[in-house]
This record gives sequence, structure tokens and C-alpha cells, in this order.
Amino acid sequence: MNTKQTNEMQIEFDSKSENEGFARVAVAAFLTQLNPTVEEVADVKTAVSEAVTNSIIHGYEKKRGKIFIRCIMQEDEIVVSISDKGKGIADIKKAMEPLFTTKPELERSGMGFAFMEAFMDQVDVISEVGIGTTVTMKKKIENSSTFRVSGDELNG
Amino acid sequence: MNTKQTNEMQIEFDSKSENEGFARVAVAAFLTQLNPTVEEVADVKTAVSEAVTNSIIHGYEKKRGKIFIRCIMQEDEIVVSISDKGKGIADIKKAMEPLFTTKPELERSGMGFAFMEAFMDQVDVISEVGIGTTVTMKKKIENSSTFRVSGDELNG
Amino acid sequence: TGEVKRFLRDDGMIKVSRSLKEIANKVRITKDSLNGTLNREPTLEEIAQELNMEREDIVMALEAVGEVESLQKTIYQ
Ligand SMILES: Nc1ncnc2c1ncn2[C@@H]1O[C@H](COP(=O)(O)OP(=O)(O)O)[C@@H](O)[C@H]1O
Ligand SMILES: Nc1ncnc2c1ncn2[C@@H]1O[C@H](COP(=O)(O)OP(=O)(O)O)[C@@H](O)[C@H]1O
Ligand SMILES: [Mg+2]
Ligand SMILES: [Mg+2]
Repeated sequence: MNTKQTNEMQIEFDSKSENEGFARVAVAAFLTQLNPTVEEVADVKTAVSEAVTNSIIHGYEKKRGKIFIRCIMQEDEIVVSISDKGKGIADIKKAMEPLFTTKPELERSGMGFAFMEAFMDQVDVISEVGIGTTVTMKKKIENSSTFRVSGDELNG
Repeated sequence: MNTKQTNEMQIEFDSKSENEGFARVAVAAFLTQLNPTVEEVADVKTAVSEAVTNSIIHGYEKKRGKIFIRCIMQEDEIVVSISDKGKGIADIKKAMEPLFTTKPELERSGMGFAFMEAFMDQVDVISEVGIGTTVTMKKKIENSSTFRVSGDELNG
Repeated sequence: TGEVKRFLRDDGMIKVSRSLKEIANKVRITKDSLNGTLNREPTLEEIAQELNMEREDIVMALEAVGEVESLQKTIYQ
């Protein structure tokens, strides 16, 4: 018997930079069920922003494609996966090194993965050239009241 | 040549009442791209809440299932579809009458569709018993500045 | 990792977030004052610019304090 409480959602959206804010807030709104602190919410939002921006800029290189986010909450942990079917990463280890970038003209160059690793407990990247990239990130919420009894307090 | 700017997203989540808040914020966050007023945001949130609650309570009768939301923005209009694969509605016309309810024990009984129609410009329901229900709602945003010029300001 | 976060925040690369309630209060005050000067409901962008925030984050803050009360206004008035 599995007594763990889980909850799951998936989002799919166009790879347009206007959608970065939507993606970040959608994940944050889902996360509120674990009763996170303001800082924990900010951490997850930053990490999601970086991963989504990478899919838009590097994965699809600003061409239109679909970005997929999957979120699973299990007890006091959130797992967020961000995927694209874009160009993929040839050398993942190198890509994850701080300051490494293939687009030096961008702001905060080469710090996206460093941010994700700083703000989340775990970051895993799976990628294949020509197929796409999936970034999976996990974070435990410290004072999680696990799941809320109901969502009604949102109307409070 | 189609010069219309569109943007699209889809969400899928478990039919748990805790997810009602998430669904409503996700749609509202997406809608912000049309630059609505706070009132217009509240209208759409209310309509989404009612439709999602119906899928949870009537469609799946609190059993676990998946709820699907699809949002399309076209120029100054948002189209939101909320679907379930639940029990369906036998008589849609009757179901949409104000005060009609098959669960009189609930609060605000029988006013869900009336709310959706009051807050949105158009509400269409497709349903089949044993298959599921899709509610499609449209709303024009009055002062819409259509789409943001670029998402770059996000990094500002 | 705590140090990295602190460095990034102190560096101003990451905006330190205020509490949702605090933001929601500011949004309400700004909305009312803009309503007065513009003589119409302000758009989210107008509020966002005033507060140096993103529109999406404003929506999230409003949710936290619950503003789904337009219901009663329209239906029962
Ligand atoms: N989704 C992706 N698809 C393809 N390449 C990616 C993706 N995400 C990251 N990369 C590669 O990894 C590098 C490092 O990413 P990151 O640390 O975010 O820095 P930056 O985005 O500033 O370049 C990028 O320059 C790019 O080459
Ligand atoms: N997604 C749905 N699946 C099945 N039945 C539904 C669904 N949505 C609405 N209904 C039916 O329509 C009726 C009216 O819905 P509504 O106006 O929201 O009032 P209430 O939810 O208070 O009953 C419900 O009582 C139910 O019988
Ligand atoms: Mg990056
Ligand atoms: Mg209802």
C-alpha cells in the first residue's frame, strides 16, 4: 500500500519569451500547496526561469516550438522537469560549468545552470543533439505542512 | 498571410480541490499578456474556478481523474477550454439554467454556469454521458495592448 | 549553496522578494491611486510599472489575499 500523497501537473506552451513569466508563476502557484516560505518560492521561480529561458534561447534558438513542464509533489518535495525538443546539448558536463556559454552576448552569461544548482537541491540534465533537453530539478520544502487540507484558504 | 499573433498553452492536473487555486492562477498569469485590468483578471479567475470545481465535484465526483485546460490568445481575446473525462451531462440546457443543480447540498448551488456566463463574453458546453465535458469560454480584454513587444524586459 | 545565493542576491542579480501580502497591499494602493489619476481602471502593466514588478507576479500576489469577490457585486447587486 502506498500511503504517500502525491499531486501532479503538466504544462505545455509555445517557446516565446512572453511565456517565461507564466511558466514561473504556474509552477510557483502549484508549489504553494507545500506551504513554502517566500524565499523557497523565489528559489524555484528563479530556477524555472533559467531552464525555460534556456529552452527558448538555446533549445529552439527563438524559433517556435513547444516547452513542457511536469511537476510532481511527493510529501515535502517538489520535482520539476522542463523539456524541449530543440537542438540538444553536445557536452552536458561542460554546459553546466559556471560561466560556460555558447551565447556570450546574453546577460548573466553562463550562469543559468549555476543558478539552478544554487537554488534547488538537485539538478539533472538529459539531452541528445537533435532530439532535445530535459532538466529535472528537486527541492525539499523545509516547513512543509505537506498537503493542505483544502485549497479554500486561498480565498481567505 | 496570417498576421494574427497567437499564443497557446495547455495544462493537465489531478482532479483535487487543492488544484483549483493553481489552475486559476495559471490561467490568470497567462492572461496578463493581454494587459487586462485587475477586474478582468478576477472575472476570468472566477469563471475558471467554477468550471474546474464542476469537473472535480460533478465530473469525477471526487474520484481521481485528469482535468485539462487549454488557453489560446488571439489578438485581444482569450479562449479558455476546461475539459474532464468524467460522467458527462445528460441535459446541457437544463444544467445551465440558473439555480439548477444535481448536488443541492453545495454552497452557491446551481449558480456555476450563471457565473461563467456573467463573467465571460461567451460560454459553450459540449458533453456526453460517460465520456466527459468541455466548457469553452471567451473574453475580450478591453484595453488590451495585445502582446508584449518582447520578453526581454523580464530580465530587467 | 547558501553563500552562492547570498552573493547573487547581494549583487542585485536576484530581486529579494517581498511577502505576497505586502505586495498585494501595494498593488491595491497603487490601483486605487491610478484609478483616481486616470479616471478608469488601470491595466496590469500600469500597476506593474509603478511597482517595478512583472504582471504575472502581481496576479500571484492578488491570489494570496483572495480578491474573488467581484461575484457578489455583479450577481447580487
Ligand atoms: N535547453 C537547452 N538546449 C540546448 N542547449 C542548452 C539548453 N540549456 C542550456 N544549453 C547550453 O548550455 C549552456 C549553458 O547554459 P547556462 O548555464 O544557462 O548559460 P547561458 O544560458 O547564459 O549560456 C548554454 O550556453 C547552451 O549552450
Ligand atoms: N463537468 C461536469 N460534469 C458533469 N456534470 C456537470 C459538470 N458541470 C456541471 N454539471 C452539471 O450541471 C449542474 C449545474 O452546474 P452549476 O451551474 O455549476 O451548479 P452547481 O455546481 O452548484 O450544481 C451540476 O449540478 C451538474 O449536474
Ligand atoms: Mg541560461
Ligand atoms: Mg458548479
